[in-house]
Parts: sequence; C-alpha cells; structure tokens
Amino acid sequence: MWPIFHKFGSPPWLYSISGAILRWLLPITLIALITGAIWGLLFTPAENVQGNSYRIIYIHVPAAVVALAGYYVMALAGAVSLIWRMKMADVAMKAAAPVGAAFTFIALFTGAVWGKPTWGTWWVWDARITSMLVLLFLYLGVVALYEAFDNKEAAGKACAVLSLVGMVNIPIIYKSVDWWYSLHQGASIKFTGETSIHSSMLYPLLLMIAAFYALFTCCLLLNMRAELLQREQRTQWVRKLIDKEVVN
Amino acid sequence: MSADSAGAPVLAARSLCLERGGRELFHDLSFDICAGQLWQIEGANGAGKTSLLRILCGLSRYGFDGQVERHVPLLYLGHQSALKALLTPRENLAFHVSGDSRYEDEKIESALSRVGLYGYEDVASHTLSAGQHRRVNLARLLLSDAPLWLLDEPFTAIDKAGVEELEALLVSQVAAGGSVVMTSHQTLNVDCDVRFLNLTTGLVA
Amino acid sequence: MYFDSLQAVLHMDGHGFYVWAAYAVTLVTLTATVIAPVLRRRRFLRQLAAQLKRAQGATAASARRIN
Amino acid sequence: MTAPGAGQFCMRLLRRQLLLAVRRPLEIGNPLLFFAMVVSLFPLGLGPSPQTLADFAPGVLWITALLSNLLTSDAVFRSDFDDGSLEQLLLAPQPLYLSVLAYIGAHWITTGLLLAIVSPVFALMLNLPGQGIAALMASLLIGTALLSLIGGIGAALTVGLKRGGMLISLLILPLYMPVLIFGTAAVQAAVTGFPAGPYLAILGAMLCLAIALAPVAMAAGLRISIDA
Repeated sequence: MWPIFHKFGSPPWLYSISGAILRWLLPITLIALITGAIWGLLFTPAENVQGNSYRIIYIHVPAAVVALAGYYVMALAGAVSLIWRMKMADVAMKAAAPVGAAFTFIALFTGAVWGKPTWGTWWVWDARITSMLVLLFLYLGVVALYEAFDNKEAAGKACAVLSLVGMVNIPIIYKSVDWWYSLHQGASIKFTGETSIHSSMLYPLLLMIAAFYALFTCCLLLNMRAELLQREQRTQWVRKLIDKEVVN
Repeated sequence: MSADSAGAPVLAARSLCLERGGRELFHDLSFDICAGQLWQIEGANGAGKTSLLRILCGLSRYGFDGQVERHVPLLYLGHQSALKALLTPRENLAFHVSGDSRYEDEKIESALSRVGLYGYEDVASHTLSAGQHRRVNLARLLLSDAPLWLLDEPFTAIDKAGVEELEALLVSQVAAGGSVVMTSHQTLNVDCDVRFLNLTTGLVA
Repeated sequence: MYFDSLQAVLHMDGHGFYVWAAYAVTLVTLTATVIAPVLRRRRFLRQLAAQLKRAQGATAASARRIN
Repeated sequence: MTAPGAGQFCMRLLRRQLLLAVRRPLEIGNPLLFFAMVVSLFPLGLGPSPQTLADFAPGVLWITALLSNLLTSDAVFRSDFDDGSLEQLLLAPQPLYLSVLAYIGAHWITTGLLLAIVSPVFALMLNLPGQGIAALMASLLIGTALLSLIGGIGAALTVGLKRGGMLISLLILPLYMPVLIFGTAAVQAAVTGFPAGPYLAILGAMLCLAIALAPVAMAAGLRISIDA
C-alpha cells in the first residue's frame, strides 16, 4: 500500500497518470452525458403527475448527489493532507472546492426551475433545498478562505480544517433544517417520482448519476493538473514539460 | 567551555532546508546546540534568520524540510513584544501566556527594577516606549528558568546600558549551563565563546 | 422517441421553457467548469515558457533582480 | 520551578482575558449596544403592532444575538496575534486545547452571558409573552456559548489575514444555523405553551460536541495562522 501512497505523493507521476486517465475518461464521460441527456429528454415517457417538467430530474438529482459526495471527497482529502502532510491531498482538496460549488449551484438552479411548474414557486424553504444552499455557502467559504491566504501552503491547511469542520456540521445542519422544516411545514410538498420511479425512467437517471460522477472526477483532475503546475513551477519536471508542450 | 564537554544537545537541527519564494534560503543545515553554548545566527536581511529561529522553536511546522529535536523547555522572544498595552508590566509578567509558572510579586518587582523599570511596575504598558517594552521582556529572561533561550534581534530598540545588561544576562545564562541562540547584526561583547552560524555563507563556526 | 415533432420537443406540453432552461444553464456551468482549468493550465504554461525564455536571455539581469 | 498545570494556566488565561476586557469597557458595551439598536430597528421595519412584534420576537432576538456575537468573534485572537502573544501561547507547554477554551470562555462571559442577562428587557420591548422569557434566557445562555465556540474556529482560521472581518462571517454563518433553529424553537415552544426543555437539551448536546471538537479545530487553525 505504501509504495502507491508514495506515488500519489509524487507530482510528476500524478500529472502524467492524470493526463493518461483524462485522455479516455473525458470522451467516455461526454458520450455518457450526451446519451443520458438525450435518453432522458426525448425517449422516456412523461411522468403521470408532473408531466414533462420531471425531465429536469436527470440533471438535478445527479448534480445534488455528486455535490454532496464532492464535499466528502474534499474533506477527506483535507484530512489526509493534515494527518499525513501529503501535499497532493492538499492539491486535490483545493481542486474539489470550485467544482463542488459548481455542481451545488446546478442542483440549486435546476431545483428552482423544477419547482416553478411543479409547486408554482421558484423557491421553497424546503429542508433539502435549504441544506443544499448551506452546502453552497460551505463550498464558497472554502474557496474564499483559500484565496484570502497569500501563503498557499497555509491556505491549503486552513481550508482542510474548515472542510473538516464543515463535514462534521453537514449532518447536523441537514438534520436540524429537516426538523425545522417539518415543524413549519404548511402545505405538504413532497418530492415525487423517487419512491415509485418506473424503470424506463430509472435507467437514464442511473446513467446520468454515473456520468456526473465521472465528470466530477474529470474536473477534479483537470483542476489538480493546473494547480500542480503552478505549485511545482520551479521544479525540473515542469521545466521539461514546458519544452515538450509549448514548443509543439 | 567547549562543545565536547557539553554533553547531550538541548536542540538538534537535522538537514534543514528552506525555500521561500523560489529562493533557497538554506540547504542541508545541521547543527547541535548543547548546554552552555551561545550561538549567534548571522546573515544579510532576508537570509532567513527569523525563519530559522521560528523553525527551531516550533512555530513553523511545515514549509521546510528536515527535523528539529527539542529536548528542553525553551523561551522564545520574537520581534513582537507580546505585551498587552492595557496591562501593566507587572500584570504582563504575572499573566504571561507563555505558560511559565506564576512568579511571586517580589520576584517580578526585583526583575523589573533590575531592567530599569523601577517605578513603572503599575503604569499601563501603552505609556511605555518601545525600548521599555523590550526591557519588560528582558525581565522575562531574568524570571524564566528555561535552559534554552531563542532570541530574535534582542538588541533592537535597547539603549547602550541595556545592551550591556543583556550581554551580562547572556553570559550568566551560559555560565549556569543554559544555552542561547540569537540573531543579531551586532558584534557581541561577551567573555564567553560565541559560535556563529552564517546563513549567507552557510558556515558554522 | 416519446415526442412526435420538434415542436413538441421544444414545447413539452408547456414545460419546455423550464426543462430547456435547466439544461442550458447546466450545460453552460459544466462547460465553464471543464474549460476553466484547461485554460488556466494553458495560460500558465505559456507564461512560464515566456518567463524561462526571458531568464535565458538575461541570466545576469534576472539574477540581479532576484537579489 | 516547574510549569503550572493546565487547569491553573487556564484560569490564569481566563483572568487575563477578563481583566483585558474590563480595562476596555467599550468592547464589552459595543455588542450590547449593537443588540439594543438592531432590536429597535425591527419595529420600524415590521410596524409597531404588538401582535406582529410578538410573533417575530423569538427570531428577531435570536438573529440579533447571533449577529452581535458574530461581530465580536473576529476579535477573540486578533489583538494577541498582532502583539505576538499568540506565538508565546503556542509555545506554552500546556495543551493548546484548554488554552483556547479559556479564551472562548472569556469571550462568552463578556458577550453571550451579558447578552442573555439583558435580553429580557428587549424581549419585553418586543412584546414577547412573559412565559417565553425564561426559555429565551436559557437558550441564549447555552446558544451563545456554542456561537462563541464556532466563531472561535473562524477567528482562528482568519486571524492571520488582514481582511478577515468579512470572510469570517462567510465561514461561520452556515455553521450558526442549527443553533439559530433550536434557539428560536425553544423560545417559540415556551411561548405557545409547550416545554422548551427538549430544545434546550439539543442545544446542550450540540454544546458538548462543540466543546469536544471546536478547540481541536481552533488549535489547528491558530498553528496554521501563526505559520502563514
């Protein structure tokens, strides 16, 4: 296990392996996304209650799932960077924050657009939407804290602490918001479709969830590569890389 | 007193490397600081003297390579005086945050009068001058029984008499078997061996 | 295919605006998320290459600047 | 002479922080003044109808308390960072975990505790029904301690930054939300005649968790800030 761990700690290795992964993962992801979107938009039947507006589910649910998972990826990377002082974990954590924020934004926006035809309002202070909003704030907090530090190594550590604090708090926030909403709930609004989703609707959804996970990985790797270069700009391997990549 | 007779090191630096802003400040720096030694770290501005001292005392924990082993309690005086303007010198010493034991009142009084702050014990520190702030910190040196002192530019803002006093303090600390590591541009006028660590040339002498 | 015509696809029984708006914004956001690091990496590489070229041209000058 | 035990050192820090606060009474008065002024803004915005005010009172009082706590939390470590005391604290042989607890304790005593004590006056001004006042005080007592602990994390992470003031609110406001929810819920329950105990118990549980974990994060944050 340790040799692999050490390899992950080596920037040039990570840079080249991530490049190799991206070369096939990115096309596959794009194909999966396009297939899933076309399948969900054009080839699935309309939902009984919501009609065609439910088709937003094919981006809303995957974005929400991946946004939440992304926070845990970020916090775990932060923990690794704090405990084992692994610089590459730092890079991964920093790279995850803006990507996670983008996915959270998508989940929020599509949720709002979905809410208008379904509930007749753009925004409901529903437990899930509210905690998604909090998640966006947490992501933005990490991004803002990172940008505020001049010393990027300190920035990485500080963000790692913050993301761990956030990870402890996410379940608490979610539970308390959930409880708060059930206390104040006036008209009962429930997400439909999830409990009794038809398999013809389910398969494209699963495909989209997988594709979004893959896309998150791609974005994470792309961000890490950019960050790696910047951090390692004075090292020999980056110099060599420049000769190779820029001359061409 | 020589290094050979001094026994086990109180502080050991092992292959320290530090890079700041793309420039290597020092590379593969190893040395042992033993009891009864006085070390002066030299170097041009920006040579990394303060950075090295912060690494040695443990305030810098990452961003450098190498290990530091600390074997004894230490006392660190940085650029900042760590004095609260709203507290009097007496309170500043009595409530000091560095975790020393609580000093008795008489001890604080005698220390303050020894550093020339007799009569200033109970005025708010913000009325004191920068040099007097440094002198309160000298009183900390008098009170402390830490075997290792790490002093960052201790002579700044101190008048001639104060410099002599501080030099006498350093000598007595070394004579009592303690050790001192300090950064300074000044030539020390002390009658004990001074070891030099020049960060610009990388020489240990 | 569930819909009969392009018209029906765009209209989606009155929900077309919402569905297509959601997909469009998602597309834009995701594209930006993917493109941003690629651009950043490319810009950085170019910058660094230029910097190296300059350093090679004037080693002495750059040495003076650092000091 | 040996270094004092952790408990003794903690008490010394607590005394030091309280003494510093007493020496600058304006710092103690400011959050209270802020609380009073913001509370008096709400009737202007919501209208003077006693019923409206009474309905909104629990939320208004809690949000105002939260904001005034937020404003002061930036200063917990700031002056110690500026004059170098923080470096000395980090080098102290006593566990930093307990030392930061002492700082937070002093902060709570000079802000949250006082706020909880004066809150009934403002509760009456906002026409909060009498049966809610005890719950308000109790929830503020527990809740502001929680807020101070959470705010301390933000303060520790941003103390090394020159423009930390605005950033700290972005970092810690999301974490304040559960406290706000259960704090207002306790008051609302008491007003409507339900027991406030369960909500206070939840606040207490969160406080226990925060006491256990927040100092760890604060200590790590301070070490990072000092190192930056």
